[in-house]
Amino acid sequence: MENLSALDPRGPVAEMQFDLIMLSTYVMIFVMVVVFSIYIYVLLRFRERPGDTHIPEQVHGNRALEFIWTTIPILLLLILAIPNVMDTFTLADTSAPTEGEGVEEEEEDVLNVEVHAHQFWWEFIYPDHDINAGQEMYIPTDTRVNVELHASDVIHSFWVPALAGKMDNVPGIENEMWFEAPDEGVYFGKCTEICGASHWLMDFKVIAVDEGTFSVWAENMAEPDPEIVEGEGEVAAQGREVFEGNCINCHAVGDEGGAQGPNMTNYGEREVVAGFLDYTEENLYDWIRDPDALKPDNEMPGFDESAISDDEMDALIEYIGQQRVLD
Amino acid sequence: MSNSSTSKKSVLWDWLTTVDHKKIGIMYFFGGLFFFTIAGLEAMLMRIQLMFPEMSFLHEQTYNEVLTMHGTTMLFLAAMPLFFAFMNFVVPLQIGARDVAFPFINSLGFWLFLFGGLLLNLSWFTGGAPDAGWTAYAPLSTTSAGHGLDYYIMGLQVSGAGTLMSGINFLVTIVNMRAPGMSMMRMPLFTWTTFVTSMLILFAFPALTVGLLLLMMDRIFGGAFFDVAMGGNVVIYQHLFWIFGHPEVYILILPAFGIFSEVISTFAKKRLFGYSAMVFATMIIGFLGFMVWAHHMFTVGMGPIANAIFAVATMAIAVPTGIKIFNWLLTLWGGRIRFTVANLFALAFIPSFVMGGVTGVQLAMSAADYQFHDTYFVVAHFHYVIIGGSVFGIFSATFYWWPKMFGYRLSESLGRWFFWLFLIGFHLTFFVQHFLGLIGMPRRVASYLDGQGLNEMNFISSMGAFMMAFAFILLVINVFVSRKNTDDVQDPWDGRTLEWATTSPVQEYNFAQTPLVRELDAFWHEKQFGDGRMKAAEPLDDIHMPNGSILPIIITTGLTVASFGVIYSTWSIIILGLLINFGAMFVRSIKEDHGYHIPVSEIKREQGEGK
Amino acid sequence: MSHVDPSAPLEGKPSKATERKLKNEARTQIVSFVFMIFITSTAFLTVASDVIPTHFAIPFILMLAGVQVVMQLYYFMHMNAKGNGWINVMLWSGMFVAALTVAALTVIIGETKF
Amino acid sequence: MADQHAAANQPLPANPEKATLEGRNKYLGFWFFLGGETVLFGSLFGAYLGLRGSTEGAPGPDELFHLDLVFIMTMILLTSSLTSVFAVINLKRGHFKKLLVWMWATVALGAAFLSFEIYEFYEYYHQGLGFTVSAFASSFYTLVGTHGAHVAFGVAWITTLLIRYRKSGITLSNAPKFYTAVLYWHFIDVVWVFIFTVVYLLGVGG
Repeated sequence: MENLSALDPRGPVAEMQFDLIMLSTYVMIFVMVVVFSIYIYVLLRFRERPGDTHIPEQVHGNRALEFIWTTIPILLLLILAIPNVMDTFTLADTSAPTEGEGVEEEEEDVLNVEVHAHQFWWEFIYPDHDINAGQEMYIPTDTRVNVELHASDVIHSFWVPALAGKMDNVPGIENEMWFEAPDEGVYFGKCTEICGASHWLMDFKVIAVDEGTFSVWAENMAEPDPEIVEGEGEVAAQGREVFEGNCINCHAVGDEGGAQGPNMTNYGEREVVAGFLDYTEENLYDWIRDPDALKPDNEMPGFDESAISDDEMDALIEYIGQQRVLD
Repeated sequence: MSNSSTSKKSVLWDWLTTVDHKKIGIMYFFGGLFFFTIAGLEAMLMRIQLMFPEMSFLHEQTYNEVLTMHGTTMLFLAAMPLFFAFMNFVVPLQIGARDVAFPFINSLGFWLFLFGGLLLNLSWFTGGAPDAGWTAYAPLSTTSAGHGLDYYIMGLQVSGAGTLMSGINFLVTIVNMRAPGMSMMRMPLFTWTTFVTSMLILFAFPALTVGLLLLMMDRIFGGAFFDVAMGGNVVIYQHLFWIFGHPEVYILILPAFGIFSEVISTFAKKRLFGYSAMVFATMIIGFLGFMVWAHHMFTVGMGPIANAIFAVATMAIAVPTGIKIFNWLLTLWGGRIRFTVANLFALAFIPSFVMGGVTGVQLAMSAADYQFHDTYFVVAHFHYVIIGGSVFGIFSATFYWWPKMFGYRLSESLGRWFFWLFLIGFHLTFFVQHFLGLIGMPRRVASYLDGQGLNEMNFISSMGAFMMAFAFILLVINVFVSRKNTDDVQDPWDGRTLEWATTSPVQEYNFAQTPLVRELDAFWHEKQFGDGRMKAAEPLDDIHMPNGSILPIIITTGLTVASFGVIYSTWSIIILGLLINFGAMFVRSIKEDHGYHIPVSEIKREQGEGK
Repeated sequence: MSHVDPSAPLEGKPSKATERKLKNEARTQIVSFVFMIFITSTAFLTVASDVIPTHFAIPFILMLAGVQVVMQLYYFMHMNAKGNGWINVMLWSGMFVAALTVAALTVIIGETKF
Repeated sequence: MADQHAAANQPLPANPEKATLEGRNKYLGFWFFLGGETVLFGSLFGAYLGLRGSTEGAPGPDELFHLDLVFIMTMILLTSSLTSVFAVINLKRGHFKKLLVWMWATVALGAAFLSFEIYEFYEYYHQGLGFTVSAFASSFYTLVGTHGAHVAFGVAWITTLLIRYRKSGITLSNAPKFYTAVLYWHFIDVVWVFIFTVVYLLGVGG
């Protein structure tokens, strides 16, 4: 799939890392060519031939050779070590954008996002915009994003291969990283630290949109249209009631509701349910009925028909589908 | 003092009580092979699950248990014991010793390994195996439900104690028990790597002991080491684990380096090129093994200075490793290379390991590692070094030393089939995994979604795994069908080192007279410049031998019972276990047992038969 | 053929030279002991008396501990005796690894970035 | 074999603990083991130092520690190191009775140390420092407790030796046992020196 590959970098950080990967690959291919050539020559030239009984000369060693194959690798490693050290410092520098290397923004152009990882979903808090978003991280293009990583239960790791290498979400410790997306698009992200049974399903998306769209998104996320929040139309209004009766303790729409589960303000715009299932009414239905069957060990309880009848479920799904902020 | 007349006891009792390093070596071999098979089956389960996207062959929870047990079993219970098998069997012979320094502790070490391993695997039947990966990072490991992680902690604690004892035993054996003339710089390279490996064990395992102890404190006694709410810090566990864990991977590779050095020089019919450089490189690798652990933690947030330092230190390891590779190539250069199965594995090791080594250098680059870390790229890398290095080393040693250990030669033709299938299967399985990692497949995932471009390579990888499994079956068959190849087993490869100067099977006292060592490759030297037999360093005399003992098993049983008590937090069982354990230790310490002597007459008779 | 019986009591006296050496040793041990008591008390007083500023006290008492350990190892445990080369290698290697561990666990556990 | 009993008593070698290969192996192996123990304690020290600030509202070092008590404990352990040194000197002299006396003195001092430590833990517990109350508490008890367990094991070990060999005289087989037990005892003392300094003195003064 597009935008999931570290080999197809879509931003300056991933590019920097891709360049390092390629540099090291070239150096390493050179090493392999040298070793393999000697190897193949030796095996062909010095194999035992039928009837050969000579005793080879018992050579002890050769100091000059030892010196050569100690020195040359050191030089090759220096070629890799120097850019690596420089990049390591560049990547760790989340203080403020530096001049050069395509990064020219002013400090106020930086977008700060706190990433909170949970078993098994992602929460994105935009402290400067008063936004709490679940599973999808909207960012404006061409803006440096400074990310602060947190974890609420076990260790997770935040990885968006096409934009930036990963950094761990460690409980009790605050990590930082940054990246930038010059192009609009959806960039796929995954958790890369084993975090329990549904580790493999802990996917998320970074969605880069143009500056204008982002400000619409940000405004509506912070203060969604009250009509939508209450549910437009009779069915949705009934859905809102179901939502208030069952969901709101953990899930918020706008600023109303708990934060144990992902924020649902823009749920209707999601492409997937639960981070990985195609957004269809059937999938949403299955998910609410029995989340554990789809994503083992996750925190969301199931709601059987005694809790939410099929009719109520239709209303709820209709209501959820209405929760959109971009149109 | 007991009598020398070895009254024939039952075979089973003999093996249960033996303190003979050769028998212990053989038990390590089969113990290791048993766990190797189990861990291999676990690998197959994983590859079946990953053959197609979104498979539900295994439940996610089961998958996590399988992956944890695969890693843990392979490293602690398969690879290390298999090396211990050869170390135990071969090292005393290579240095011309009658036995190891501590035969009793040697036996204790084996039983601790075995019981620890069985204890760990028992978790499958008691409600679920550990599921937090072989690294068992807190807090996933401290909060994991059920008792799986408790089994992990206690199983590794028990077998780790055995490993530490074995390490000390090898160290003292090599320092104190070398035959006259066997200076440190005349020791065969396998003995050298055993020595350095044992040093790594001595200094690495205590860190694991503490790491596991802290996990135990948190899980069982409510400690707060890794409980963030109580002020704990989860990174501490990662440091402790990797301060052990990185030397551990060198514990797994150095003995293989030793084996390849022996095999390559034997089958090239040449002295090892740059012997002293090889010894020096081994020591440097051992030293650097302790300096680089944090490269497993680049993404944990230590900061750029720490990352940069550990990155550069890690890269430095490529230098001594390169020295070794080139010295092996130059050993082959000008030689007369025979392609026996043992040597095929040694030769296949060179390119395979170089490929694992270069990805190691790539991983060492911290900035790029942010992309590699915890993806299938890493999985590919460490399988290239552990299979391409350690496992090839084990197979090479199996074919090389089999005649000495078991008195018959494994079939070369069947062995060749095994080799080629295994080699091709191995590269098929793991080469594609480099790319899987780079295009977005994290490691330790129970499955992957369709439509992300991961399907084809995962399928190829699984096919390769089937080939390896099939190849392994050929090895097992080989063990059974080759049993008639009992001719030419004393020195079938025109060996260079002292173990080939003994009879096959080796007498319980190894050497009737301690040999006098005059050169590196002592036996080769006598074959080239002497009469083909080792000179004796002492007159023929009675030989002192240690008595066997059942106590190691009793001590181990006690510890295992106590471990159960800990797992289920039951004080009565803990106390019962400790009583058995300390009781047996007490008996051991108050019972004077000075072994027995084999009289000259009997030795002469056996030597006569041996001719 | 006769073999040495390890359970037989050892008899007789050590040689004059050994006896002299042991006597000297006993004296050295007592002196070391007194010195160690002195060091420990100094460290104790450094902290207990509160007169010495902290930034000086910490390295000072750590140094005293170091001195005392070396005395234990070399005077009480005879690590410097002849033929103890490997023992020195192993013990100092152990201390080296222990020092690395302590440094890692106090410095790079993520709370402060370096 | 009958002739072995006839082979009567052996003359005293200069270093009876290293007079046989078995003895030399034991001596060397035990030292190597101590090298490993160094890492074990290093790791525990590291964990303690990493967590010692995390008292989380529960009592911390400066509120808890009675330096004078700990100072007495230190003196006891130091003295026991000296008594064990005298034991070794008498081992080499061939003075079996004195060896026993000094070893018993060592055991007694060790037991005294242990009782102080138990009292100390008891005190802290009643001042609100349970094992589970904070990361500091867990790491403190684990470090100091592991040392205490070593002392307890040493006391038990030496006592066993003393009872087992109460009448045997010094032999080639028990000399290395006494010697290694004394090495172990010194090592315990070495570790305590660090605990005294790093945990207690720095806890109060640092």
